[in-house]
Amino acid sequence: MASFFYFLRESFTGFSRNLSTALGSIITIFLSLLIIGIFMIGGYVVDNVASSLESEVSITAFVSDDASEADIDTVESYIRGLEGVQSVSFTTKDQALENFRQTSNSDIIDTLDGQNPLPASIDVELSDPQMVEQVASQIESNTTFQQICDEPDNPAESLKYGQQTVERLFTLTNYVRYISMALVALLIFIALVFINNTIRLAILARRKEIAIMRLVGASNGFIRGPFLMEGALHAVIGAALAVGVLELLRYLVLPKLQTALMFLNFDIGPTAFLFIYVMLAVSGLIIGLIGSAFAMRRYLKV
Amino acid sequence: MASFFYFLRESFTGFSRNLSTALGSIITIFLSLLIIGIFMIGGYVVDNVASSLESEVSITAFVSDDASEADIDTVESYIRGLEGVQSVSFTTKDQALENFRQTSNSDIIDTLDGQNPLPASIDVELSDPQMVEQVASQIESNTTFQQICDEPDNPAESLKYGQQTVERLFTLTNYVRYISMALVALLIFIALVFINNTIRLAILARRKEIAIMRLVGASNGFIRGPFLMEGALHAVIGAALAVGVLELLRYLVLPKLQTALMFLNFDIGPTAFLFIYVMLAVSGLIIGLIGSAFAMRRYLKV
Amino acid sequence: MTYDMSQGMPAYSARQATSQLSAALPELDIDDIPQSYGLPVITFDHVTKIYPAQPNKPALDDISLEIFAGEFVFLIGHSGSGKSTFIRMLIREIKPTSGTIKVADEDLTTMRNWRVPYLRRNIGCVFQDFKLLPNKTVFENVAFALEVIGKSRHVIKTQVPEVLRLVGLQDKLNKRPDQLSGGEQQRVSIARAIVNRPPLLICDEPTGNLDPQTSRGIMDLLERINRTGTTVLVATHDREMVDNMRRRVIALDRGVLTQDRERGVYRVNG
Amino acid sequence: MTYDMSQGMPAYSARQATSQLSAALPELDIDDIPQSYGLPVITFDHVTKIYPAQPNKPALDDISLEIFAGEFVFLIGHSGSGKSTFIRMLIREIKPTSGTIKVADEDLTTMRNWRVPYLRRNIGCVFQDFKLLPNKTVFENVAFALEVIGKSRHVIKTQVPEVLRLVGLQDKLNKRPDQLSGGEQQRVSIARAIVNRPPLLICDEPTGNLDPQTSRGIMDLLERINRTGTTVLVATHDREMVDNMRRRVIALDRGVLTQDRERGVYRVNG
Ligand SMILES: Nc1ncnc2c1ncn2[C@@H]1O[C@H](COP(=O)(O)OP(=O)(O)OP(=O)(O)O)[C@@H](O)[C@H]1O
Ligand SMILES: Nc1ncnc2c1ncn2[C@@H]1O[C@H](COP(=O)(O)OP(=O)(O)OP(=O)(O)O)[C@@H](O)[C@H]1O
Ligand SMILES: [Mg+2]
Ligand SMILES: [Mg+2]
Repeated sequence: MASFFYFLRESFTGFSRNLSTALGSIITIFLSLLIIGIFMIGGYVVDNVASSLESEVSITAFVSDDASEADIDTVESYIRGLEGVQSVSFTTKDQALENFRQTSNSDIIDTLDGQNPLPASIDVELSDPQMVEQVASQIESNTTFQQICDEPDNPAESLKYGQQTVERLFTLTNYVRYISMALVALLIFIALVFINNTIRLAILARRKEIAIMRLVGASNGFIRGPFLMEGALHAVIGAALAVGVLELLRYLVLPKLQTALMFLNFDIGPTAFLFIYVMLAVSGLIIGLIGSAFAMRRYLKV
Repeated sequence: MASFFYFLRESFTGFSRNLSTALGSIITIFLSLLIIGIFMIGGYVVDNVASSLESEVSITAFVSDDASEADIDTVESYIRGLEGVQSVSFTTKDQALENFRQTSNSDIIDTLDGQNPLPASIDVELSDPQMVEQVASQIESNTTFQQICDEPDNPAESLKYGQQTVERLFTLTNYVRYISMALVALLIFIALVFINNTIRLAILARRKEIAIMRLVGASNGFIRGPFLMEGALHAVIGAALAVGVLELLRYLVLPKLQTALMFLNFDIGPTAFLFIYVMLAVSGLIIGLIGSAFAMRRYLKV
Repeated sequence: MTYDMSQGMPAYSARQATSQLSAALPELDIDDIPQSYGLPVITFDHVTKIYPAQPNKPALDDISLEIFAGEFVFLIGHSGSGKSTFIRMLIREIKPTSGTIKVADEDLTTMRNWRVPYLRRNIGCVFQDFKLLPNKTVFENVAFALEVIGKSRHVIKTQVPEVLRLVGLQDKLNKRPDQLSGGEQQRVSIARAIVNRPPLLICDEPTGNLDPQTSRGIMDLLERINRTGTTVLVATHDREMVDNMRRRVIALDRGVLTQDRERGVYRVNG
Repeated sequence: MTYDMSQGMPAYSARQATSQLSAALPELDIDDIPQSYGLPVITFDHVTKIYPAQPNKPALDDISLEIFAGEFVFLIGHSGSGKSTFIRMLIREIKPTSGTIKVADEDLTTMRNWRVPYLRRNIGCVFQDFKLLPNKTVFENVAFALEVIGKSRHVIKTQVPEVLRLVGLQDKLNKRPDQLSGGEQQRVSIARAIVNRPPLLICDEPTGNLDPQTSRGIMDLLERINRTGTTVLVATHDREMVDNMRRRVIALDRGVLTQDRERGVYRVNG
């Protein structure tokens, strides 16, 4: 324990003596962690977007104009009981026309002369978008639904859930995830290389010092101590700086981005941020320690 | 000129003697340039997507069912003569219905019982999407068009070009551009800091050497020469490695990405790649040279 | 002579310094002047050292000798004759190409790497090129040798200034090596070597950068340390010193042992 | 004496070496033994140097003296008395705190920074700590002093081996400094200082790591170089050498000039 304090003291004095080297490695760690942090936040945003896209996957079950309310209620409660279903709602013919009018900008509605060709529908929101096919086939096999559905000859035709769209969406969001994961991994790797390089150079600059310590009878552990401490100190300072800048980004830049880019969801919870920060601190520390230890190895062969 | 060769020779021997330092700075430069390169390619992809979105901006001029072919031809050739117009085509009522059937997945068509409420239209593709409003108002003020348009009372109503969509699209693509530019700038800055750090540390490790050279009567230029040469050599090697990896990415990874992500346009021309590579080489060189020169300054105060 | 002792050489009376050091030095009585027939501390047995960079000219060639506990030995020889190589093998900075070296019955050629620091802590060594830590002050450089063996801060705070006073550097405690003259650096190196009272003291050219008067002071110090039972080996070119002190002299010439005699003088060839 | 000259000291006959060097040295005739009343090469005018790290004890205190072209001067003094400080000011490694220093009529205190390299090329300097480039071989270290002044590769290829032979290192051309003994490093430093035949040669402790025989050889060499008209200033602790050669001796004591006499001996206090 005494030597722990020796190491701590040494690393602080080493710090102030080799200020420019120290600054160099702190800046490297800081920037590396900053990039990683930004990309982790970016990853959360992509994830948000992907899951909001996925959550838009819903099933619409068209109901014939002359279905009785009782039957509709039966079907609705049946669907509500299915696994993977989040909520069920009913859209009347009028609402359907109104929705269509709003989402489509073609003039076709104007040409209908008061007719309403659109059927009423039961709208099913799914809690797990991946279960869409299963839920759809269960609805389809429900006998009451088969009676009240818009096209009784072929109940499957009355169920719309855009199989293709769903599949495309999944491949898309998965791809986006993979690419951003690959990018984050690449950046983490690059940051590791940078930090390792920096530490190696810093230790290279002090190889003579290390050699002298060894000649005076210092054991490898004793020599390694202050250097490891110094690496850890740099990592902690670098991580603190990175967290500070990320906090600034979080409170100053993210809100602006959010108002500007309404279609992206920058709403990342505080636990996510905490997770990111802890990750940064821990990985910075690990990188600093392992980097120092590794870089020193070749100067400690006795 | 003789000293140029001296510098070259020195930088090569310096290279082989300080192999691990040299490798460190080469790897740093290589990875920095690689990141910058990847982000420049990403920038091109984003740009492609943005401009393909923008190029989808077109004007549709609805024509009344009883317009004569001669009038339509007159209007078409008038529009063709307008500034900012790329091409003009005609969509008949049947084609319009077919298009609608394909793009809309609602059942509304089936309910029309053979009616076709959709008007025919003249479709105008724009060469400069930003001129959409100007072209639209010119079409609107054309007298022949005012006669044959779908709603003669209010010709403007017969012109569809989604003002809102256009504006949103522009803000979106501009935002994407700004953000990716900011990201690239940040990464370039970070790469600069890394490279500068690396060079600074490498020179720090040799500060004693520099001091001795000065004491023996070497002028600053003479000392700087080999170091600059060495910096340049590292930069060139790093840039070459980065270009090599980017070429690999270009021929091995991009095609796969393209087939996987159909909706993105990875079609970047060879001149664009050439531009990226030249940029990388030049910036690597500038960074290496300026970094070395800058890092050496404080050891050359006499 | 008007020379003020506190500048050129430490301000101590022989009596005073001896009593200070004796409290610190190995467990031999001061009056017990050692005899050469003690235990062998250093044994060289047909030791040859050939540097890879210079394969056809051995730096040391088939050296066999014994140095006994309590001896004071001079190692002389021309420039490049292998004196520093001899010393570097004793602290296992390098290993012999063939032959065996023993220090206090431990065979250095088979010694495990992790034991080397413990060997070095028992050998005080003054290096020809000083080998001071450039980022530490004089005090810290000397203290380092004590920190390494885990001495408490209290011990360090008392012993380091004392030993620095012995070599005449009491007013340079807080200077860094590059703020010292050559001779001052050399004396820091000497202080570091003796501060933890090693049973074996090896000095490579300890007075090469010192004026005759300071040299004599250092030599007196080494002699007194020797008188407390410490074995002392000094590689030197200082003819005056060797001739005056009349101790055992080992001479090397181009790696070959040419002379080894009690009460010798500075003469390289037998 | 069976000692082989080619090892300890260069294998040259005085005659031969002189003619080799003379071809290389400044334009004075060899027989023209210089007189002390030549032009002043070095002028110290009330020079004081106070290091910032040691503000209340001047390293040099109000030194005034002149050294003339062709002189051979010893600079002596205890360890820490300011000899190296004196020398470091001559090559403008440091500036005096007050007073003026002139070298060959150029005022070093007002000299522009960019001119300093040109000053240093006219001063051969043997540093107390050698200051060899660790990444270059012996040959390259010496060649560097010629490359710096723009000598052709042909000149370098002939002069460097010659000067290395003069200091007895003909078979160490391709070694790096850490593969040399202390004395060999010192001789590389000497070779580098004399290879470009500077009109002023300054040696800080040039024989501190050399045995008496090699020292004598180096001193003979310096004397011969001096005889060709080069002004030589040697800071040393080697009493034997100073006493034997009987040249002008300047003594410093704690930064104060205590003695300056023609044909002096090693004695610090006037
Ligand atoms: N950079 C410095 N900062 C502070 N003090 C210094 C510095 N360099 C030297 N000194 C001090 O100045 C004094 C003179 O030093 P100098 O190196 O000139 O002595 P010297 O005569 O060469 O001694 P030696 O014979 O031991 O080499 C010494 O006391 C030394 O501690
Ligand atoms: N690392 C090395 N590689 C190759 N040769 C070396 C190495 N170290 C020393 N030598 C050579 O071995 C010989 C003996 O060197 P050593 O340092 O032992 O001499 P020394 O007696 O200490 O000389 P000095 O009195 O000049 O210090 C020299 O010729 C030297 O050039
Ligand atoms: Mg030696
Ligand atoms: Mg000195």
